[in-house]
Amino acid sequence: MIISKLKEALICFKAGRVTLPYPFAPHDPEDGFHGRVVVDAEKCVGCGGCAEVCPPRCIEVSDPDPDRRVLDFLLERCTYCARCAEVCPEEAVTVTKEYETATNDLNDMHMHIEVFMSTCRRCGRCYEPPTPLDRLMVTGFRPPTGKSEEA
Amino acid sequence: MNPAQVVLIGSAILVVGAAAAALSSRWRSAVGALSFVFALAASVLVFSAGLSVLLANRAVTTGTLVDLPMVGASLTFRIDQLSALFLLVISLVLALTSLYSISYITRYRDQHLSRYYPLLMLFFAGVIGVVCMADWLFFLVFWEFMTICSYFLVVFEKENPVSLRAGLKYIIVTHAATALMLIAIIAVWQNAQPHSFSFAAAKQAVGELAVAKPALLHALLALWFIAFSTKAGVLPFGDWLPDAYPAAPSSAAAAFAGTMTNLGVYGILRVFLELLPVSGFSTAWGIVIAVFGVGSIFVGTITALAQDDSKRILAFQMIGQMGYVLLAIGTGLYLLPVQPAIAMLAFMAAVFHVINGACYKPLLFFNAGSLLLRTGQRNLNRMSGLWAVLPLTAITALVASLSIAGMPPFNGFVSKWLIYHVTILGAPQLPIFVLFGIVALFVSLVTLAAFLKFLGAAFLGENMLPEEQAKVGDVPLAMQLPQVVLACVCVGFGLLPMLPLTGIHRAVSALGALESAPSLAGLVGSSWAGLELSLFGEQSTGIWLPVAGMVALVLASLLAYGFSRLGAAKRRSVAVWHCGALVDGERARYLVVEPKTEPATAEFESRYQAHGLYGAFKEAFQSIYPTVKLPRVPYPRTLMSAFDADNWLFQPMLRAGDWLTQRFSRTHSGVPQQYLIWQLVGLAVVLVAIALWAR
Amino acid sequence: MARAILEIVLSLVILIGLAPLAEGLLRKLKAIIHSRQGPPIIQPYLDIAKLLVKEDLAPTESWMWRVAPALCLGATIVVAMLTPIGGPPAFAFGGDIIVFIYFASLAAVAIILGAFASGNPYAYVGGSREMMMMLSVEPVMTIALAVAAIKAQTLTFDGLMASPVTSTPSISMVVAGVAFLLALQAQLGKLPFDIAEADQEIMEGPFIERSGPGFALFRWAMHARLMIFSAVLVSVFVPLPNLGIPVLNMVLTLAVMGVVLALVGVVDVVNPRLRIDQSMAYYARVVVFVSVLALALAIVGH
Amino acid sequence: MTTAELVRALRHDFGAAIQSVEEPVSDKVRVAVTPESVVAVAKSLYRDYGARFLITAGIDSRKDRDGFDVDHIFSLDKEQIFFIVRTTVPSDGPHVAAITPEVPAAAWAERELQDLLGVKADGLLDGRRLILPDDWPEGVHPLRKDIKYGDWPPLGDGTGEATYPWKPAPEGTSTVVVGPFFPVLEEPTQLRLYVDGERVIDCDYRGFYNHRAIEKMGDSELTYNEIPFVAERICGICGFIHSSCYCEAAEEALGITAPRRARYIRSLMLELERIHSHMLWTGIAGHILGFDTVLMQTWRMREPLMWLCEKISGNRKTYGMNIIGGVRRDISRDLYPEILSVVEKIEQEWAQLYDAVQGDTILKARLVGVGMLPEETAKALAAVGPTGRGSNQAIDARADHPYAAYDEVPAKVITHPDCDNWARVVVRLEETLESVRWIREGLKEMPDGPVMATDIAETVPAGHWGVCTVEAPRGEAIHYLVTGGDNRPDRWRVRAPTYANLQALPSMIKDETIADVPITLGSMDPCFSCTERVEVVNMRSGEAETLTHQELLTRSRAATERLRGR
Repeated sequence: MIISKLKEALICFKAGRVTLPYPFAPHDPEDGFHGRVVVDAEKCVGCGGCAEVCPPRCIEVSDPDPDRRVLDFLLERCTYCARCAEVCPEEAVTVTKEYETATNDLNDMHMHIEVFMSTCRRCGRCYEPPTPLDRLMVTGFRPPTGKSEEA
Repeated sequence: MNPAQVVLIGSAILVVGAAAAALSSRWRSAVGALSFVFALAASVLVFSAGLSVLLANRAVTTGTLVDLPMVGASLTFRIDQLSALFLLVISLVLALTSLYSISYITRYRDQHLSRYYPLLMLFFAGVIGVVCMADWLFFLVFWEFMTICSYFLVVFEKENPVSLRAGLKYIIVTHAATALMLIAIIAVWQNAQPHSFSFAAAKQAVGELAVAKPALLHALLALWFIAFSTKAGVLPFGDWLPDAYPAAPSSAAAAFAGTMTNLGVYGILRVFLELLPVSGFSTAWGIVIAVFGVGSIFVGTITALAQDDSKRILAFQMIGQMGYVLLAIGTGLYLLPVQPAIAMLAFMAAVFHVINGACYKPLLFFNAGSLLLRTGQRNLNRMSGLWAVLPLTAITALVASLSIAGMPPFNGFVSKWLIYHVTILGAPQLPIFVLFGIVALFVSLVTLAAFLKFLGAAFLGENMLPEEQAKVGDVPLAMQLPQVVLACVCVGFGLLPMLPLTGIHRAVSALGALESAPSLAGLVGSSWAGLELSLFGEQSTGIWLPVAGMVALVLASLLAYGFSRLGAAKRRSVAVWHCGALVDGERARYLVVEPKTEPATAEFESRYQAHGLYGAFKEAFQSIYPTVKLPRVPYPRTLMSAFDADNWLFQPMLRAGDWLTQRFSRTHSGVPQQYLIWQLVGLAVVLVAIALWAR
Repeated sequence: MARAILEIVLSLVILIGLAPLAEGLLRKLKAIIHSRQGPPIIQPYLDIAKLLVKEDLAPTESWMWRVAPALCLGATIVVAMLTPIGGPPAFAFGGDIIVFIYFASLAAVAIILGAFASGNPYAYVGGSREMMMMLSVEPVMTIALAVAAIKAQTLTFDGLMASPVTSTPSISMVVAGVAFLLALQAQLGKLPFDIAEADQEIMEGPFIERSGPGFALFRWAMHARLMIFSAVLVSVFVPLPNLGIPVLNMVLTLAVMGVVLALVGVVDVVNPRLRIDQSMAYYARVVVFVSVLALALAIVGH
Repeated sequence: MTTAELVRALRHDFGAAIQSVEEPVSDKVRVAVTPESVVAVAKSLYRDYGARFLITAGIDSRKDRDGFDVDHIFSLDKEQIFFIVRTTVPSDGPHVAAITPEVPAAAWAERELQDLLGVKADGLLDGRRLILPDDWPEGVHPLRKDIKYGDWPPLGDGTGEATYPWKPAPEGTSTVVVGPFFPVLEEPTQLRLYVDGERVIDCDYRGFYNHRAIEKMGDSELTYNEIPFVAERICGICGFIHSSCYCEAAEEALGITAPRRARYIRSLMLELERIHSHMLWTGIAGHILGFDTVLMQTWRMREPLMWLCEKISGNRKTYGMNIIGGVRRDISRDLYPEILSVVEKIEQEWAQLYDAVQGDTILKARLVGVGMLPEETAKALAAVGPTGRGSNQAIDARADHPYAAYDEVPAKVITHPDCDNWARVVVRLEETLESVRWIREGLKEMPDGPVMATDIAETVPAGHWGVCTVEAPRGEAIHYLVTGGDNRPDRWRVRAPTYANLQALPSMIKDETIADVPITLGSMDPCFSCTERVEVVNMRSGEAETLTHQELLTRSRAATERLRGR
């Protein structure tokens, strides 16, 4: 028993102190980490592909008038899967390494993008769906009922 | 008038009171108060007599009342300091028990009160008689009288087969013990020259036997020891006790616990300290007595832990506490030839423990009785949270529990503290005593555990009683008062141990073996603030200043409390947290309180049953108190009915009495006195037999 | 008189006042073995301060519930006054070793009664375990102290501290000291014997319903146990040289106490919790072998 | 025995009771039987052919054939066969004979069938509610198609007084409530222990406090390619298992074949997940016993692995890599050495830990002989994963029904004969080392190529089905999928391993002490929320006041409404 206790103690002491004094000395995540999503409004063409593939449906697309398309990113529901960035044809959606997203104000987690669409109507071909299964979604298989239609 | 005569008058008052109570027992509401008046009068007389003897520090006697020169016996009330000390205790218990009974006995609606009050008073008369005798024959007469009275109190609930069976066991075991004592007495009588039953003659005879026939003396001592320890409830002889005490009404059980069991110790002290000369016999019997004592401590107390019946817990604790007394006496006897000062201290510890026991044991029976009256329950698994309803009972029960567990600053601590000192430090010649002391210390924690179970189950936790019953409040005043008085005595003796110890010192020094004992100051110091022991010369070997300790505790607790209020935290009442689950409303919380003779059926189940406490510990000591599984042979009906005097004596008498009453109208037949007559006839037969045999 | 008061205050400052600090150091030690940063050393003080302002929730109206924490800490303070730290205890004129043991049990009684008062089944389980731990540990402690008492022919701490028994090594005292050390682990409520509080099993058992100031007092009393029992161990069983000056004796004792507590802390960290029946069996063995051996040695004079 | 032989044998025994047989994929067969013979067929499979019961899926098929389908899914492990017994009961007052009296492992599945689909199972000994809340109205069954996702019937009488019919406490016992909130239960569940002192005489279970209606969401709200992301959230630790299992079942139903490389990547991630899950469990087990050093040190060893996963997938956990037809992110060859070095470091440290722990008598005192699950009980209750393997049941989906890349690089099945908590510890410790070995082999064998199937059909046929089991660290997870017409399944049945193991708990903790209950419960590595597939309830009230149970309930439900309204 004593020997196994010594072995256990050895495992402990060999490691040394590994935890970081975290809030005082921040730690960078690994490369390729999926952090908070940001959108470059300049690059966005308003195709809505990101909204179509978003599993938690946290991107809302609305067309208040024929010229204007509004994209609301409600990031409190984001699951950091990065599908939006994956499908974006213009690389307007990018994933940062920012992970300290806790906030008292939900507005901090909202992004509001307005795109002028004067010459381009929604055609569904601005981005290429990654698989036919995703294409099925695009071509209107959303059920007519339920709130998901707004999305 | 000399104090012995006062005691005689007190006893007479009790006998008269018994007659009066028997005559008036039809008036259920008045008989209690009437008995109490008689009991109080007797109690005051006896108490004052005992006190005056102790203050005077001199034995007194009434002179011969009945003389039987042909057998060398005489009835004399002789009160020495030890008797006086016991008389003080007896008178206190007498008054309080009578007072408590007034309200408590109303619980037994179906029982005729002529079977209670007269017997209780006669019982006390017998008890007083026993401690006042200086003659073995009359000692035995009173002893037997007391036993018979107590038997009828045990079987008070005559419809209950459990009571009857307990009573049967009690009477068989104690009579067997009495028979042993009779043999011892007669053997000593025969060796006395001239043949005499008096203590003085017995002492001389024993002294001669010690030299001439040591084997016979050992046998006689064994007989005496067994007889007395049976009464005291020392295991294995006291096996009747856990059955008989719970069967008796709580008030009667309190009376037994406060007086009768202690008389076993009284007898042992008389035999081993007064009759027996200081010799090798003391050493040998010291070890024997200590072994029995420590056995009782261990087995009785640990068995108590496993009980779920409030009164059975107490009954087993009686056994354990008696073990402490025996341990102290044994240690004292062992040390008597070599270190008389420490021996003296041991005897003082023993007597102190007896007196303390006479305070908290009746108190605990009173508490159990109060619970029984208000809830109809003795099963701790079916009680909970009664603090809210019976606050005074709860606090007195707390005091009594901590006293019996020997927690400072209550009285039980002081006597146990003395016992630890004499066993651990005083007896290094025989190392086994050190182990005994440590066992005693360990077992006092077991006692604590048992009483924490009692308190925790009955008084703490969620309140079990429905609101309309909770509103009734605590038990009646006549039951509260005795509890408060005894609790105050527990606290008082704990804080001022010098007060009882002064009396005890006088009582113990009066015994033959300890005439040259050191002064009280030499033993426990001279300060009234506390005790300072110096077992070996000048150096202090133990110290306990109860008042200083208490002041420190109270101040420290207040300091702690004040500290906790620094943050001015808000208080809020919440429900008990069951991991977030809702458990209310699932179980009925109502209890059927029916003051019947049998335990009422309850629909309530406490959240955590007391039975579950200390599971692992109980498992470890499971087989310590083997309950011999006797084949359940139904007692022959004839034997049963032969012992159940109610059937063949009381009932016909009652009927006859009623018939007479009707016949002669207005005159009432004093029915229970028939017992007395029966008893006296029996004694007369015995006396005649002895007289014939002796010739 | 003034001197006595000064001594009492000093011993209280050391044994009660510094107790949370000892706990803080133990936590730091634990953190080091866990390979982590760990809380600041003064964290126990901060915890207590925080608890003082937290809401005091009461599941019962019982008077016992309210009194128990103060009684527990109060009794612990009296025990601290009776505790020798390298020299006679400050309150030696008030009580001896048996009084010390009983006041220590009184603190536990307060915990148990407070637990039972809450009516929570887990508190009953915890209280029952606390009692069983006491039943298994107290005999060991008592026997160890009895060994010292028999050798010194006194049951008072000042007599004991003055006698050569506590300053010269002897076989029986070493064995008794080992027994006391084994009892210490449970007496301090440390793993593998923190069975009564077992937060993963019965959620702090006796304290499950406690919050706020009442809990703060219990916590402090538990911390104070660390200092009190290790002080007794070091003062009685470790044969330290008498340096002549009481203060120096005290400092030396405190230093050795630190070592003892570190040992306790390491054992605490490298062990899982035992079950109550297992720990009782363990202490039964300690009693039978170690303590009785020490007792036998003491009686034959070694 | 092949499926054809098995079907022939059954036809011989039951004749006309066997109505039809479908075998879209080899070794996966669905047999329709008459409602009268379902118990007999199930009994025959279980008793005569050694089939193991997996789960029951009830399907509301009223729009097609006016009835409810009840599919009992069995597995013949040795023969690597999935055998589904289907019976269709009429939609009017639906009821079916319960197979539980013959197949004890089906108890929960049939209670669930009663609750969620309203198909009464006749003959259940314990027919109490399993999933629906106490105040849920009678006759409302959420998995029926006429109930929309998000519909919420009026609950109870609004007093919150509805109570569960708990088993009565045996005579002389006290009730100790464990949960919903209990320190070692990371998730809410309630266990009532009926104890005598510390000894557990009996117990009763009530869970499903967190039911998220994920299955309902799957067949009424989500689309095929959204489900992997939700499936991954069934469990916080073995999320990748559920998404893989779903994807494999869906690929089978939709006739898609994922590329080899994608399947190797799935296996690799599954093994990484097994390692970190076992390491996490070991830590928790230590914590339950108060041995926090084990917790801290195993989690320290686990950390590099989490960083590695972060590098591979972009997320520490809940990788979001699976999608029907393959995986979303490839693993670059540059990462191979790092993967190898991380697992090698783990292997080395884990071997040291294993060595140290084996000699720790105090630790063993708490584990050996505690929480016994005898082999027969384990078999009867179909315990899976280390819980079953610790009782000598060689059940491992990787060997029984190879998926992903386990057909090419097999994994060794580790069993232990002791049936106690220590056996389950040993199984997990050794499996960790085995997973390291697999990763090493798998990386060596991993082919190059695409990670995403390209030949995905434009339209998805309805009525196809697929079933898949994946060996999670806790046991096998089962996904059963029936395709529907509108880009989402008609029925998606999930069974997490804890669902099977929890049913064995009462027999494991019986006669143990309260002190042993947490570690015994922990020894099966329970994951209640996986079992429950729950709806997240947020309590967003900012006030500091304390809420009563009823207030809390009302507010929680209001908050759910608010969230759903988004």
